[in-house]
Amino acid sequence: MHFAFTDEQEQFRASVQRFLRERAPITAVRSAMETTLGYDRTLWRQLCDELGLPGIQVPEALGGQGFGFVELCIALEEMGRALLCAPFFASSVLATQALLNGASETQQLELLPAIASGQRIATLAWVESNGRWDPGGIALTATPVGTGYRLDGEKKFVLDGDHAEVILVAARAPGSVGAAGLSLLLVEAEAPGLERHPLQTLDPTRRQAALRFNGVSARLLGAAGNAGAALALTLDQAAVALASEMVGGTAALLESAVAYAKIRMQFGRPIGSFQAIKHQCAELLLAQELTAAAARYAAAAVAENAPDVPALAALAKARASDTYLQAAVECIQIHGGVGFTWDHDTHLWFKRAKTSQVLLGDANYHRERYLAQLEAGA
Amino acid sequence: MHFAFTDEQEQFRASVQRFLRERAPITAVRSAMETTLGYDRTLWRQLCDELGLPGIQVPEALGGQGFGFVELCIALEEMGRALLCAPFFASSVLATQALLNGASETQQLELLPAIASGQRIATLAWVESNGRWDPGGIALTATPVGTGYRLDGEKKFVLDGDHAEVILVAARAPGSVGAAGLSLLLVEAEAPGLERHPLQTLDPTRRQAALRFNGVSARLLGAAGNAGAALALTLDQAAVALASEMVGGTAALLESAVAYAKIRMQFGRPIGSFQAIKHQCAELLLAQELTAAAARYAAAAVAENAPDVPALAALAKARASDTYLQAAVECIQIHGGVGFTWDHDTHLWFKRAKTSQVLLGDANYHRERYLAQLEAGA
Amino acid sequence: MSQFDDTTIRTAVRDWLATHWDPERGLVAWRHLLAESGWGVPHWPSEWCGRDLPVALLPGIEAEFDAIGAVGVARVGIRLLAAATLLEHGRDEHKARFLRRILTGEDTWCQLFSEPGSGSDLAGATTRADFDGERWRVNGQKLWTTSAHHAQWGLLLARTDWDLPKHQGLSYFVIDMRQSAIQVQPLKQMNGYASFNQVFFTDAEIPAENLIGAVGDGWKIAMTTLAHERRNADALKRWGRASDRPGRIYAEERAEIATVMEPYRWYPQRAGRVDLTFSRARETGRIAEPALRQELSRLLMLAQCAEWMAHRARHAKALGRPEGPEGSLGKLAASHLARAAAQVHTLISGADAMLAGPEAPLGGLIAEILLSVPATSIAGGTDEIQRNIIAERVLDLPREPRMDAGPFRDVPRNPPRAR
Amino acid sequence: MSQFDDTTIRTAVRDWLATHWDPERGLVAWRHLLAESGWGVPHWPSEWCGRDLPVALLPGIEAEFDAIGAVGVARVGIRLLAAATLLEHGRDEHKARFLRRILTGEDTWCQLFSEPGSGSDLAGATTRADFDGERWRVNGQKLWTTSAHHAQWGLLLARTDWDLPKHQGLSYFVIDMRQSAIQVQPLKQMNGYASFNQVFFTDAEIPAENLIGAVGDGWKIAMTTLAHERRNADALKRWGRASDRPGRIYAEERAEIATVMEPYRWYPQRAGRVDLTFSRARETGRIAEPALRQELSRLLMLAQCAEWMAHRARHAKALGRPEGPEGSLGKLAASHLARAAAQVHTLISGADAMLAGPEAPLGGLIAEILLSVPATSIAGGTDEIQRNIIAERVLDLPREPRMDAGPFRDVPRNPPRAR
Repeated sequence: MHFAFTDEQEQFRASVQRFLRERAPITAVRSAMETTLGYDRTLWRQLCDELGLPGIQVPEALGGQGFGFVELCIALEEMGRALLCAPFFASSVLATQALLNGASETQQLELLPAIASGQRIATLAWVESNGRWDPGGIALTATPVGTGYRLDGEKKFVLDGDHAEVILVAARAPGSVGAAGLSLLLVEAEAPGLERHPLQTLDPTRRQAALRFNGVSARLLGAAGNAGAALALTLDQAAVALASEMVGGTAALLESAVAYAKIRMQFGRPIGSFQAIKHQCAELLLAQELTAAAARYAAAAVAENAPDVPALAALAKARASDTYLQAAVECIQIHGGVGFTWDHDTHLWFKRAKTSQVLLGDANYHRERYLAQLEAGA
Repeated sequence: MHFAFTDEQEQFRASVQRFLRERAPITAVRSAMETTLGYDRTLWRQLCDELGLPGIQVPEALGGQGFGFVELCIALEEMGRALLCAPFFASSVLATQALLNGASETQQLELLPAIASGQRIATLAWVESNGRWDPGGIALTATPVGTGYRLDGEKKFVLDGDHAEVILVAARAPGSVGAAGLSLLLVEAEAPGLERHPLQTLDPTRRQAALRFNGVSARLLGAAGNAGAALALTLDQAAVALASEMVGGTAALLESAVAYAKIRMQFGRPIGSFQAIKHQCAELLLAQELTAAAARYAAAAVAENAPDVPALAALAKARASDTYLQAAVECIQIHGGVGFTWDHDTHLWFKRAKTSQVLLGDANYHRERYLAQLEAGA
Repeated sequence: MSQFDDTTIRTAVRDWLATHWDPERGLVAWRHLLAESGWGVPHWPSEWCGRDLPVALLPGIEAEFDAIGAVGVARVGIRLLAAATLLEHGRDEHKARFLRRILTGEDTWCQLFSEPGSGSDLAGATTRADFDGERWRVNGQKLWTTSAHHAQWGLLLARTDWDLPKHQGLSYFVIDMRQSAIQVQPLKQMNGYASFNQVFFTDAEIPAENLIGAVGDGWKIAMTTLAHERRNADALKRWGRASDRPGRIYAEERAEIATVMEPYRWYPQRAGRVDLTFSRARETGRIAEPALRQELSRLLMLAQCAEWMAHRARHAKALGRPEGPEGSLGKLAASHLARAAAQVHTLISGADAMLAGPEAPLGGLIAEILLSVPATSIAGGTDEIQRNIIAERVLDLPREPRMDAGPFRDVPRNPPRAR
Repeated sequence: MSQFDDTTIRTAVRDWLATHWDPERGLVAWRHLLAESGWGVPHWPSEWCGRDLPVALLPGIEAEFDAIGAVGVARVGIRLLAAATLLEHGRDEHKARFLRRILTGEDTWCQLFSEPGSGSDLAGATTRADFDGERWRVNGQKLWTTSAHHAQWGLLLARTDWDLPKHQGLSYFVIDMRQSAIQVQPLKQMNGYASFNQVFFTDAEIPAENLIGAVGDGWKIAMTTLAHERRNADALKRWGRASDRPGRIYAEERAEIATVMEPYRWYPQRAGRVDLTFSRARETGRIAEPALRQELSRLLMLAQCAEWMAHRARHAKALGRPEGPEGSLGKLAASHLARAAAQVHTLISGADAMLAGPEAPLGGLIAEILLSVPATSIAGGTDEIQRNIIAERVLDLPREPRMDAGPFRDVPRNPPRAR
């Protein structure tokens, strides 16, 4: 397991960072989040054509860049730092990993190239109104009809679910319970009986939708009733990916707080010379270093298919949930009144932090999971 | 419900404080804690004869001072502040309240005067090796034998149990479970079959003992099998009393930390001029004010037999567990290296704080109880 | 018995109300009557719309008003701070000119103290007022100014001497907000509300007679205003209780209250809405989750303690004991509560915490809480400032070395912000 | 290939050991051999018991020693800091006089830096050394001096000029601890151990030649010592691994290690013993308690992250990148860990947490943890100092205004403590 990035990885990070700084500054984020679509198609095409990011971890044979999960997470750190407003997480993390984990080779060959090239936007719909993040909470049913399936039920909190063109749906065989009987199915965006309803989100930079399935025709991916493990793995990988994005967001907040503390004068001194501010920043840096170490170790574990990915994913996400929010709260606090204004940018990261805190499960959920994993392994 | 002490109560507090400052300074505590008996008999007699403290809340008809529970708690705050090393809590809180709550009037008339005058030291034995603070954890059995009872089993963490002359024992009818079937019984210290074994405690100022009952003869107090409610009430009252003592201890630690921060010079400034220290002290004062408010409100509720005593006791004890320990940890921290030395006094309060944190149940236990009470009441 | 006897006074006011009260009268006209009679602010001096009565008699008088639903003088907003400040520091001509129209509600006021460059450090204000021999000319920028867009008058703290230490170089003015040299811009917050304004001054004018106190008295007088602001913070919770009775005067009062209260609509959410946590936890079934139970219990305990602490402080004050430290302690406790409540609301809402708007939990109220709570530890003095106050004024810990003691001209400070 | 080739060197040391190693030899005699041959400290200069070899070759050489169980030079305790300091700042006569007896273990050393009045502020030392024309006379008091009761030599930081700013008025000496003008008293800690000493100087003498560096260089030289102390802190965990093989030399080494390691016996408990929490939680059945589960999980995550952070820092260093902030960050993380571990141990132990001694949980080990953890956030630089270091040196936040910049004579400081 490696503990520091290679020079090649650092160069890759620098190129992503440069790209995002130039093409997706926070002013661009503000414009994009206020559009109907929710992101900037031109920027998305540049992201695909110039950096090939949407398929970075996808094998070249499947139309991707053939890099690993670690590189994906490096890109996500930078996207988190820049607060990128795009369907990357839905399409290139959730849907892509679900296909890599759960679809047959033929299906991957058919579906992934368009997603990896960024041509088609995909998403994964698994959570429902009950808000349960674990696959056991799925109630939507997939009933066999001829060679296909019929989906009945609803999904909620579907990232970019209002505009994604490919929707992967986690469903269960009627009568099944828990992790058994789950299947992964493909639904086209225009399928009859599918109602998509955008949700108003706290974080305007990450769209979500509620989906209603009224006898929607769907195509099975992988083996029927056997998607439980693939789905669980996908969610663990997604948790690591999200934690990486959150580490990047935390870095942006910490930098912003420290930079302001250096120049803001009160009582004839920069406020950063007061221990109250100094020590808060020092503790925040510590929290961030610890969490970054966790996210990076977990990313390497995913890349190596390590057996402790579930524990490491829980650890990284739990820490990131706490640390990102801490950074957001304290960055506002250090900025004082101006940090609470709309025109100041901190609230945009705050809203992402608040949402990321619960997305894929909050810290309590993952702490419980982590300990259960340790118990199972001990 | 009152929110501030009356002038009379403040005068009473002042007199107890003056007495303890003069007769039981910390040097006296250090001497007493190193004796075999564990306290200073002369001081105890003065406490009884000059202030009548041991029976302060006991009605005059039963040999006490006839003050209320609020006055008891004021005295306990001062004892906590002075770190009094004496069997007061065991005898005048636990045993006295158990008798007031659970013994018949005749039994009270017979037993309380000697205890209220401080002539005889009593204690209450209810916890066992399983460490459960709730009466449901009691396993020791009381089997009827003629007009009396035979006790078989063990008790642990019995305050001053190695030297108390009167031992009140909570026992259960063979075969009973939970809060049902519990009785309160009286055992004389010299009863055959009773083995008393002093425990080595973290806090040298509060003795504890393990007791083994091998067919010990005991006398029933109150009604047989009906002591569950009286015992529960006694433990709630004891929790409020202990919280009061802890509030006093916290005050002593806070004063000590603040006083040192004012005079200790580092880098050409008193350390109390650094925000790191200042803000720590400010937060500690806040925690203390909040906890003191809880303890005092709860004491008044006990005095008035309010129905929400269980909830208030849980609240006061949970807050006191956290606040006292916070004060102890931070008082050491602010004193730096010297605060970690044996010759410095802070560790004596630290050890009391650490012990009080779990005595009668830790904060988690009482937080759970509090919420359960709210649910039951809502 | 003297005329100050409670019963006598209550009879007097009851008689007066019986003669004069009429819910179909216009609000302003009625309040002019109140001002003339002295019954609107009976504890004020009799030459300034009052009756020289002791404050202790106010509750009885108010009870008489309440009994028949009689409307009182304009009691909401910054105008009260203006009145208190003018009563204490204004000259007779100021009182004659401003007080009555404050009571009638004809004038609204705003407070021009905070600046982009001076938040915690209010005395570091750099908005300047220069006397040109005839009038004062004001240049600079103020911030966080509630109601500036509809106020007639502003209470302005401005620097009049740059060579004195910072607290000594400030003066206090009443400024006419209705001049083109003053521009008011709303300031949107992260929770979507725009409760405050930025105010820009470009050679705005103040006649010489609008200086309050002497040149250089600004800081001292501003402290009077702020003391009343703190005192009134509690009262805010009771504001806005407009009567729903029929009658012209009630309709007018409701409109007045709606205007003045508009900026404060989100304040309950800012405090974290602890009151909603227990019921929400039960309704959602989340109360069964052990980790949430601990957090919820801790929060409810803290809320209960904070309430007792406040009661205890008030009770001690009622017993005539010194006020004590409860101001900053209470404010700091409120900060802890708000943050902990936001966390508990998040835990309770789970995935739903990601939503806002009508489909979100409680129609978006939870989202509003999450986005409003960060203001609690900043507005009205940051947590850091509260901890300093507690440490220095309650615990008597030594102050930090001052870096801003010399002439203000030489004190390092923030550059002016680009507009 | 040159003589610095790893294989060549390993062959050379293997041959030398084959000829000279004998486990029945006396420890000191063997180490004299090592010192003469240069194989004990091969990276030291060849004129001072070394062989001028690059540090990179050390692991290979150590592996040869380990392979046959050959004992090395005295590697534990303050003497290593003394050696490192003397090598860098000592004159040849100092090196000749002290280095060899450090390596052989004949001399033990102690470090006399901290004082009752200067803890965090080490440069505020007030122990004075005055030159009487012939020798230095030392008066004052030092604190937290490990091994002072058996050390031959002390590394002393003392003030030699009171008119210079504090960092410039200090000088660095080697002082002979075996003189009656020095009194050593053990200092008992709250956990019952007495690992440190207080050292009192009453006209203690130092010959002129025992000044290290120039007068006024004390602070700079002390920084060298402390840098090595920090570097060796990690090594402490590996110290004391005495071999249990039979043979006279092993017995002597075991005795040496026991003496030097004695003060550090409670250090593992000071760190909170996270390693015991999970197993204890399972054994006691408390792992079923939901509130504990959260705390335990949080703790184990923190411990895991702290380990990774340390790994990552070491790995980056190995790749030749700058050392970075890990020193103070790691120390601060250790503080958080220790405190959280003490809390978890308390929750796990429940009522048993009130006990100490043989009948207490783990034979009193848990009690020892609870009473030792408070030292973690103080010893070796308080948490507050670590946060300052991180803020100022890593985040580059501005320093606080200094109140101790002038002549030390005028700097406010603590009065001398009564003995």
